[in-house]
Amino acid sequence: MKINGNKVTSLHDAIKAHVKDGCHLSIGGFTINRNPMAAVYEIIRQGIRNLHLYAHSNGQGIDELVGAKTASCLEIAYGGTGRFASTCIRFRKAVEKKQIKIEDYSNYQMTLRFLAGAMGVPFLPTRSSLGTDIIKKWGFPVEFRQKNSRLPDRKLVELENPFGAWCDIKKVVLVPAVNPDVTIIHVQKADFRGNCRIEGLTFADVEQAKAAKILIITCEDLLDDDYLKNMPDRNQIPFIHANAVVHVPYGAYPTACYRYYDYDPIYLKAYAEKAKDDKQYHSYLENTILNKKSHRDLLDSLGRERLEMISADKNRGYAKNLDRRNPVET
Amino acid sequence: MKINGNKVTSLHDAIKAHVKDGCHLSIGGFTINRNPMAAVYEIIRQGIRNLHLYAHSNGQGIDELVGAKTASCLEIAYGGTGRFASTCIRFRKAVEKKQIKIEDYSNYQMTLRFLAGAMGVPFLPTRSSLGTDIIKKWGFPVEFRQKNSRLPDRKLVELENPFGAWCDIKKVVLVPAVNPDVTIIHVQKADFRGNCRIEGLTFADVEQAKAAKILIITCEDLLDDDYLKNMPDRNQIPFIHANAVVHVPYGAYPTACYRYYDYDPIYLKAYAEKAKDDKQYHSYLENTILNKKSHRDLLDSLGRERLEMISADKNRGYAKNLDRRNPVET
Amino acid sequence: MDYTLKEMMTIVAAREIRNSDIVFCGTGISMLAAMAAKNINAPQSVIFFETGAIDSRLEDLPLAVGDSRIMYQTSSNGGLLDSFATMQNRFTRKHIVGILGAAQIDIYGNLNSTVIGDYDEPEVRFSGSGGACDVASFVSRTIIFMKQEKRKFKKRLDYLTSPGYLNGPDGREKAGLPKGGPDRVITDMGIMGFDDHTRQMFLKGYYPGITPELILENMEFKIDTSRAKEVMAPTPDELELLREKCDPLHLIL
Amino acid sequence: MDYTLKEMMTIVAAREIRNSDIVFCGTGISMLAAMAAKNINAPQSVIFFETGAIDSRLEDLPLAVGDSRIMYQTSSNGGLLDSFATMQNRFTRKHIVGILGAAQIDIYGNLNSTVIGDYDEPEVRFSGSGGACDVASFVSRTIIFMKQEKRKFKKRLDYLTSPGYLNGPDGREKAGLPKGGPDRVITDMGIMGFDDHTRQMFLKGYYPGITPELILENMEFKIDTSRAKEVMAPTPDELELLREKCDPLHLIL
Repeated sequence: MKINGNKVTSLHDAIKAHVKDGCHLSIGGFTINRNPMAAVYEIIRQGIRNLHLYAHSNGQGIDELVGAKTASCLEIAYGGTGRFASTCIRFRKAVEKKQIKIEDYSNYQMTLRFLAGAMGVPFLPTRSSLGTDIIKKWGFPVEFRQKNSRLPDRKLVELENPFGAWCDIKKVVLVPAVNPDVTIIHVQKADFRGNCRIEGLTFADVEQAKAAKILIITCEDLLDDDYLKNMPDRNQIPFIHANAVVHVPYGAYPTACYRYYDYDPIYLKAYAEKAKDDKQYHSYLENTILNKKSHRDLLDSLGRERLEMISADKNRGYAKNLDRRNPVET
Repeated sequence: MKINGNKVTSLHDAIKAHVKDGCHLSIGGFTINRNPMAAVYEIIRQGIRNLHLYAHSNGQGIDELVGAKTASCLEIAYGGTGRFASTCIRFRKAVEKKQIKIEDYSNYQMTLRFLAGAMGVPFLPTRSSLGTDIIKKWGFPVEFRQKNSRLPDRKLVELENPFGAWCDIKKVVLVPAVNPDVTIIHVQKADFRGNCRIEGLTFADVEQAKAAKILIITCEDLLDDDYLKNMPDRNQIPFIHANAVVHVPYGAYPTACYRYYDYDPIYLKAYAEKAKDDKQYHSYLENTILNKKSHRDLLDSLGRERLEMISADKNRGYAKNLDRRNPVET
Repeated sequence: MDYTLKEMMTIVAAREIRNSDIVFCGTGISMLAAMAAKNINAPQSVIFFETGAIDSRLEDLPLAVGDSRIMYQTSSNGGLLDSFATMQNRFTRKHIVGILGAAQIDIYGNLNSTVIGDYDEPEVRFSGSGGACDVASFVSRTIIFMKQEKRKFKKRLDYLTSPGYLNGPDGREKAGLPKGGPDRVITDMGIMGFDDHTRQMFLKGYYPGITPELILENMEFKIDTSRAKEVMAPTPDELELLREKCDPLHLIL
Repeated sequence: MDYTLKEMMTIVAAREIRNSDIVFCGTGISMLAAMAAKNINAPQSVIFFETGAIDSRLEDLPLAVGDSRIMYQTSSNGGLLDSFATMQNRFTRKHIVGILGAAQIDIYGNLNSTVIGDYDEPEVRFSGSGGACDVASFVSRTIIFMKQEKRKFKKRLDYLTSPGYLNGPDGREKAGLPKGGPDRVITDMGIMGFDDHTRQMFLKGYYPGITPELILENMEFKIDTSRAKEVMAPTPDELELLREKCDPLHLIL
């Protein structure tokens, strides 16, 4: 975090300055919505390695980070993108081939872990997962945890209710806090100092943002310092948490950004198809990501019609007439 | 809670149906803002007794409930109304004369207790109050707690961090959940089913609302079932928590309601003065509250000019030119 | 009458939803079943998503629980914390029915959606819990969609992701979980319930053209079939509403 | 130069606030000190309230931390959970300075704002902690306003509401509290600091016309006065900005 001042920078510089090899990283969004994809692609382009990723159900963003071999560890609740890939393909391959270390939690547990980090407490309690293998089976063995000062010694801890049977609850599971080195989120509106307004569901972005040491914000609209203050009830993240603000229109593409654009079913379907075949996937990585200089460059290569196709209805916030039946890349 | 249907009722009927003698009650608002005062006065009029009150810093509402002898127990963080009474007068007298049992917590602890109730966990952790008398001194002795199944056996519990020194934290304080029988909040906008939109700060209203078995909502504007759904990002409490919705314009008076009206400095100052003297206070109780049939009746007796005086500027949300220097009742 | 097995499954699930239910949906057929209930037999039921949308209008079928289509005209747009708290909350959780799917299920309705094979040396990796473990832990009843296959109805799960009745009638209580658990399993052949006493799965119904024997052949463990009756085929009304109101573009059907 | 003691206290506190500070304010003089700092010496400082308002514009002086005036043109309007989390958060807490008042203080800067007399048989009951215990527990430094009276500077508190250094240099660490603690005590006679090693209060400055002896006479415990210097009186500029920009209506002054 950084308190005051103008924090606007370029995406290249924001990633270069803050996302280092071995960094503990979380990204915002959920499955096919508001993933900070421009930042994900920039991380891939800069060849960053050995990331330790924290995810609930980020979906597309995490699968691309894993596919491009930027990550060595992953703590996650769900590796899928809904109907496009009920299990993300590159994620599945990486886990099956043991190219990545994985630790499983549930969505609520991951969200509580971010909340604990944001609140400044070492853990939070829940009743979720009692009696399951999420408690019993650890992806990161205890020795691995003990050797790594950035990890808690235990995955989860069961605790008898110290208030007796208060609330008719005998036992809870404690989930350890997460404080990522860096969180990257993509929001609809931000100002120069880093005040953020998210439209539609916030997912766990607010908790992820406040739990992090460094917060990078990419935004559709970059506004001057008074605009958002005129309606502060709608701003979820105050500037005191922000380190870098980057203006990236379509920064969530190919995932959706409520009120701005929908997900691109053609891109997501094509990605899921290519991901199944290593050769095709590497050609995707080469041609669609690495050979592009920037997100703008990637968008330009798709053509304006693709972006018009996913443009959101003002009223509904998504593209009402988007053809999602059998999307085919042309 | 009650799931569906039209929940609109009268204030008299809502209080009659849900706020019983001995009931565990929490009210929304903070010091001199958005206290559900119409409901507080209705509780006093109906002569309800032995309430067990949960408060953070509700201020005016709690002081009036305590002054009118509706309550026998009070769990609270702060009994004050800012510059009008740095310690609320009737609250102070009741505690000094031991007319009420009191248990002290901090504001964050009370808020976490409501949050724990809303989340369905028996406790939440914090670092607040370690080493203080808030932990050491119990207002409710252990025997009193053990005899009362509605109270946890312990006020607070210290716990060594079960994740070692994770987050560089050795110890936390666990605060027990609160699930009031009834929470009453006053909001700017609600619909027939009980969706709520709070404008300005939410204080702890959302947590108090969701922690309760029964939620009574009083509102400035009662809207039809589609209006609030057009801008759901701004609605904090969905209808599934609501039991009764009551349309009470000026329902927070004499406390403020952001964007609608300011607090009434004349009323609050006069109240603080009268509260100091038992005789004057009882005449206030008789004439201003008990002899009035309803909140409308109380407002009418003040006259239209008083309400115009505190009418909020559209832009600022409070009465910019309100004279707050030396308010005198005329 | 012509209908697909997917249509049958969707309608059988929808029939289990009541007007007083708050329905937690995942992606795919579970979402479609919730929409079908709302359009056919339970117009007052409330559709709700783990991502934080309560009472979504769902003018168009979403393709994921993070789809912007679920954010339109809800009662409140929050985040994951809000929705899971609503499921864990002692008052609201009683009204919530969760609809889940999984890769494996056992006789007590425990679910695996994590791995096939050893956890450390997985043969097949699936998506993982997502919110499924949370929902199965918290809410008062769940409806589970499964394909009727031997490799899916397992004597022993490779990984227990989401709790059913765990290992018997007092399994949940012993583990510290709230009351609740699986209520129905809906497959492409029939529908199962759970015995009030043993908490073991039993066959409640089989679809027209299917026999209890065929169902048993497609399970690794044996269940009681003595209470099974033929399930009513979808009515023309049900089918029409499902096809025209819920998924006119055949995104899932 | 004419100025009141309240003006002096406000300006002495304001001078302690830096541009990089996030300032937690309570009601009354603490709020006025934060406004004075912002208008005089620390225009970049951020004013913030426990009720959930961050970076309030404060066009008009609020009369309570729940006053609607603090909600106008903030960076974000949240609730109590947001603001206390910001104080407890390991990254943000380091930037926060809390301004507090109390009924009693001891040599380690511990505060009582709950009762005089026995807790169970109170002679005088005060408001209680409010957010004071939370702030004093969490943030990196606090500034405390006190009246210079013997009954307020106590050898032993009747009730320890808000932690200072507890019972010595390692008091906070032993209790499990984060680093932090009282930085300054500002009275109507002078300003105190806390020794880096002993964590005991010492006299840092006395106001023009006041002597260290007079201050000691108005305290129950003795403090080191060897480092004390006369505090600079408010400058005409400071006074003008305080009077005209912060409290033109004399609501607090």
